[in-house]
Amino acid sequence: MLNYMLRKFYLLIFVTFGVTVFAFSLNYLFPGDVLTNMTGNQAISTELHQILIEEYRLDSNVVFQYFSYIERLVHGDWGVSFITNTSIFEQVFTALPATIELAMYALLYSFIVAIPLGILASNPDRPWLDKPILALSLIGFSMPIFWLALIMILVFSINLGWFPVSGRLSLIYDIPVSTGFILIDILMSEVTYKAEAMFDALTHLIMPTFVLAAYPTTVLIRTTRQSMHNVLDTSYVKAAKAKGLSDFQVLKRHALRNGLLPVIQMLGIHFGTLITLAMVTEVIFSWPGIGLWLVDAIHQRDYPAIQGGLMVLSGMVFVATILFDVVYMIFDPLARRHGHGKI
Amino acid sequence: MESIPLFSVREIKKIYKDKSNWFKKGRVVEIGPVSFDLHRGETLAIVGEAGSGKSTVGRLLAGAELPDGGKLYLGDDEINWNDSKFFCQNIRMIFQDSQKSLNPTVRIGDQLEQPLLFNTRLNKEQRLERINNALRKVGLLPEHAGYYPHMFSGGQAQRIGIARALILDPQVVIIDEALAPLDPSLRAQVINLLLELQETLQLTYVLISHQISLVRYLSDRIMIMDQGKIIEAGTIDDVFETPKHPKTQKLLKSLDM
Amino acid sequence: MAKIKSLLNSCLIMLGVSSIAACDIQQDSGLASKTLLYCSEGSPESFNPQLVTSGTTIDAVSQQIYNRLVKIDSDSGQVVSDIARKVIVSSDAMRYRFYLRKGIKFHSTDYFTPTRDLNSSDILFTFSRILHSDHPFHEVSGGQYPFFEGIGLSQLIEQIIVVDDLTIEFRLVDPQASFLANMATDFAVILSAEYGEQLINENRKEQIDQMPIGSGPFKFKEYKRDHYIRYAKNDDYWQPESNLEQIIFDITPDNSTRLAKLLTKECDVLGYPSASDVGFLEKRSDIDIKDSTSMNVSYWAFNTEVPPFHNPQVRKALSYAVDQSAIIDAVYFGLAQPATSLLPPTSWAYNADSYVSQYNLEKAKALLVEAGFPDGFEMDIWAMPVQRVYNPNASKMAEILQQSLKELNIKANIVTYDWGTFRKKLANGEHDSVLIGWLADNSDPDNFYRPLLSCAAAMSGSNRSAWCNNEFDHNVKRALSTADQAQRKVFYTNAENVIRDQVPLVPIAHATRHKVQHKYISNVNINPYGGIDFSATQKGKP
Amino acid sequence: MAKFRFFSSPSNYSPLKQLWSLFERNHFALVAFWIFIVMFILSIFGPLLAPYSPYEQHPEALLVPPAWALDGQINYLFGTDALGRDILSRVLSGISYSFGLAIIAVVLALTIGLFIGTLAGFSKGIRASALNHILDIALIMPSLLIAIVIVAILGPGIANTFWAVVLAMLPQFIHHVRTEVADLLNKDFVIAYRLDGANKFQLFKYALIPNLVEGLVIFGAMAISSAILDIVVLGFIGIGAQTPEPELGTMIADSIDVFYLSPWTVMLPGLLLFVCILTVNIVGDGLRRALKERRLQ
Repeated sequence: MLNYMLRKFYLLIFVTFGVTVFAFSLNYLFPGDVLTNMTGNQAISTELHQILIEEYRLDSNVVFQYFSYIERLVHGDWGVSFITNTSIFEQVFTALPATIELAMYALLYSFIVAIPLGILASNPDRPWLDKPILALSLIGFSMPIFWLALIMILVFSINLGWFPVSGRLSLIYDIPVSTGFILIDILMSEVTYKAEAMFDALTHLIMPTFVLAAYPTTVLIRTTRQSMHNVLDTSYVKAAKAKGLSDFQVLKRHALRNGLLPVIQMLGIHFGTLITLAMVTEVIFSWPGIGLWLVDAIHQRDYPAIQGGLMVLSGMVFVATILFDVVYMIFDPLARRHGHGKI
Repeated sequence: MESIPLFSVREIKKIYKDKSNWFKKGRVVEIGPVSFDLHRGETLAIVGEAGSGKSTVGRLLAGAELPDGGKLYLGDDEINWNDSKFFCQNIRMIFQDSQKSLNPTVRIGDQLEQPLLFNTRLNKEQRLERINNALRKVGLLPEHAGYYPHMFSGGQAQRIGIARALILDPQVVIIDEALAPLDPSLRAQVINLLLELQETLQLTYVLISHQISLVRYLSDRIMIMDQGKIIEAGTIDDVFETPKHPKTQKLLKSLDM
Repeated sequence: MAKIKSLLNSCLIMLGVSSIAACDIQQDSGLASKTLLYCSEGSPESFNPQLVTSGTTIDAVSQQIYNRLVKIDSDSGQVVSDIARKVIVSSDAMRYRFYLRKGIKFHSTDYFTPTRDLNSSDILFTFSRILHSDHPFHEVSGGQYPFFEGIGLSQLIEQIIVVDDLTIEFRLVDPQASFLANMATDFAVILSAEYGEQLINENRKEQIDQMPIGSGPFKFKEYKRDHYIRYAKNDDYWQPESNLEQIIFDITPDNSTRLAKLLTKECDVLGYPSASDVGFLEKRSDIDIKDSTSMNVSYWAFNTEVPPFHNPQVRKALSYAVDQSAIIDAVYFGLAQPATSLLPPTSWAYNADSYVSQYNLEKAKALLVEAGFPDGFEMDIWAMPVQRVYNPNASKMAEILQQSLKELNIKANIVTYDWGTFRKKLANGEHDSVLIGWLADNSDPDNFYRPLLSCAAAMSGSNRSAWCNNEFDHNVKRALSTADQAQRKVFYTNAENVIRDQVPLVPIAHATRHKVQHKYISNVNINPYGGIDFSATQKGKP
Repeated sequence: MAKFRFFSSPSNYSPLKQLWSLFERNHFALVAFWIFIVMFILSIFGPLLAPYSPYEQHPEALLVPPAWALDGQINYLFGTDALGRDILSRVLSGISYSFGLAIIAVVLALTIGLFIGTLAGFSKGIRASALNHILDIALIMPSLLIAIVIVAILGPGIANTFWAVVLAMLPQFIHHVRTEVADLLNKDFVIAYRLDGANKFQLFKYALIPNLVEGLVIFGAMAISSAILDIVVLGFIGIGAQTPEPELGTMIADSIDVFYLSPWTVMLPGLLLFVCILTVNIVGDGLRRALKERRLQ
């Protein structure tokens, strides 16, 4: 186990190294002046130019440049945006919680919906349930997310007027930001209209959550179904049944834990996709997360911002994937032996 | 018997290392050294328990793996380990599981043709001729050339394995447990086929097996391995009558039961 | 409370089980009915209208935070009093004396608390900043005052004299007919001198344009770029105070999202409805839509400093490629008039008999051959990324132009950036040609000519063609110093002829401006010459 | 498995034919397969069938509803968009952009992946483990994110989108091929080939390729849907194909402005897109299932 953890730790370091090298090299890959891309300062005077070159160690070789880059990263000096001239570090970490919040609710939602459906579909006593559920999941899997979002907006916002179409809280409510997670912020705030704001935030959440959850839900349904099938086929489950346990007991005592293991693994594999889809969802629902921010930055060729955003996004995906993997290993000792360097 | 052996093996060995890491030191396993001489038309059996290294020796002899030392002679010529052409034209191997040794996506005929393509300059008709001959030799029909491997039964597949080994007219054939997976009636058929072929083509066999009864029936000489080393060697009669090593005695006893 | 909680719970459950359920309850907090949500189309560049020309900034800032000396009555178009209770103009139109109202207070906020009422020194401070390059605030935020430079204010004003605490006099070098009208524009807002001093002491001068202090009906509370502006009611307003507790500018650049927000009541009033949606909105019973003629023009300006556009013949050729009727159909959905000159037909200086149909590809081809471009060339069309009353969809307009230019073998690339970058690069003259427009700040025709095409405007950057023509400048100047309207019209017609001959820009259309709001909103005041005014707005039950 | 079958045993077919006959039994998949073929043909000849040029504007016919609507016109079967461009023509070209390009991208990525992956599968030691690490990292990144990164570097445009999609898919193909090759290299029949005297190229050609192709086709079929999605999403968020190119995602983004007024401008391209992705997914799924079934036999 220790060996395993060490291996993951080593991997994490390697990944961190990879991501920072990548982000650093973006300074060179992006069009334009390297120094401008690094600092975000678009009007560098000649005197300042010299000072900056020394400060950023552009006069020495790439390795030194890289280390000075890392030093600045650690100190939170990520340069400033071309467009707003404000600190990228600050912007990124204001936007990030909104994305994580959305992704988490979507995951939660897909768990609640997909796992029962997956178990139902795998139930050999009700074979007629399998096909419709599978078909549903295939349709959900094939639905371009932005199209789904547009249809939902048309039906539920425009025609029925049930849900708002953008943002995560009506601007009427002025909630001070403390954690960046809107529901927690509302609970922690001391305003008179807490309940109202909470309700408003929830109505804002419903559609983006549903749209984003479509993909993980369909994937989860299939994974759950498949792994339940596999587990129900094992001899220990058959033995348990032979002992006279009811279906529900079998499910509870034997099948569920083992059947859900691959689900955890699946989450790790699909977490990255979830985050990218969250970006698209954010764009459509104007959800003020990192995705919307990054897409704006790309539109505006705001290279320092793109660089910071990509680094944080990919870093987050990596760390989350490794974490899911570790969790999976903790629950499944058998898998530990095979985890050579794989993430 | 002729004075110059056809096939001589001198001190070949193979060293395996377990992967080591920060917490574990690697374990080193040495197979060999193994030496022996074989005359044309003779059969040598290499016998041992599972894990005794007999299969490794077989694979080394067939050129499937490179040894960490030792030499190989065919007649007077020393064989270069890296000369795969020489190997496949003179020393061939019949695999334990013939079904697995056949490419599942390619027709039998094509698979038999490929060694010819790689090693000879025969034209299409000549190749076809050779393939049909080989198939007939092992008791199959030329029509079988158009079949895919999965359409054959185990015994038939084994025959194809033999045909494939023989298609390049080798001098030495290494038979790696090739008879074990067959059921008894089939096994008898294949054994008879092998003996017949040895007779007509003057083949030299190295038989790797753990089935003592089979070994006694087929071989002229025997070599017994344990934990990578040869513990006893000699003619069949000598070894079977007066086994010296306790392991050999045990092995032979197990046969009697 | 308990009711809301139980509803909340049920909503949470619904969130979990299925999202296809409505939580349609009426909220009974006072806040929602006292908050006006205005969906605007872009972020303001600054919170000081003196520094800008863009309608977005004017809409967002001018009427909410500030007052002017005088203002334009949106109904009559006449100049009426604001901070100045009366104005006395000398008979030679060279001295303007303003008598200020008593007891006008600047905003008190977390960052500034005024100790005195508004007086003449504030007026002096405001205009000195623009006029004098040695003023401590002149260079702050770039030192550019495009509107005032465009009308040549610094050459015009000889002196500003503080007569007493509540009286101030402007002395001009030349008589100018449009001076009062200019002082009434949304650019001529009054800043607080006391706030300026405080910022000098704190050494945070640039804050004056970012965290504004004015005397208007609302005070600045919070701004998140590309996101929202939050204003709170000014409790000390010197005029009847607003019914609203706060106004929020919800910055929504995307047309369709803005419309969707209107329909879901996420905004009460819509800034610039897409022309395509007007027909759709007219059918809705819960929405009020009013159109008003507006003093505006959209045009295609060529950067006359960049070859081949320095050649008037090329410019003229391109002007024949503008299919006005196609553009008006596709971009304005018919809600515009084709432009024949910079001036809209509603202006008194408009010359009606100058109309000629422009679209003629044969002529264009011939002119191009003459100019030495029989095989065409490659060019950029910059399309502004925001919707404006004068141009609801510049990209679409660009696509139509692209199509016609293809016939002339000209490969046109459509270029667009976000609004901030777009304007910055435009001011740097990085464009070949640009689709943009102008919304007049006052009713005087001068407001179309000088800011858009004068040499002074070429320097300050609001002249997108970087075009400087002496004959044109001369005519415009003469028109300005003449009081007689008939004579002025002659000069403007002359100026218009120069434009037609040289084609620094091609006027495309005059759009109808629309105001869209929910029926429960009343008294939103949209000035035909500029900003939107919420001071008297009332919100009923949504 | 001595199962009783009352139809002629498909076990006498070649492996590919066997796969097909198993696939054929899945009617859904079969229908999807034919739709896929139709789409494929349309993506080649679609622009030729289009009644108008996808860029041609008809100022006299703006936002005409589809022909089946009350006030639709028969000469604009799917209606027109806000610039009076015929949606049918645009959608037909859109198939070649979004669907055809995705297929080309997948085929290209597969080919490159096949070669790099095979080389990687042959290599051992430090080089292999370095490659493994890089691949592991690249594999975590979802392809869309990689594509976004690449477009961010290269700048928007359909050509850049194409390369971004190719590059973004490459790691998974290399990984797939590499594991398959490493797997195959340990198989008896590959050793048999070596003993037959095959050199590396012959090994690749006769032993590996025939055994890789099937897996690659199925893997590729699954990848097409994500390639389509990548292209379309990039177009939709405005960093892929640019207007006025008739790429489906760009088209939808373009028409959002008139979405409430004339929903067909968004719905029809979206529906087509959905059908494209759905058929690809069903075909891929069907193939995968057939393969699984064949392995069980």
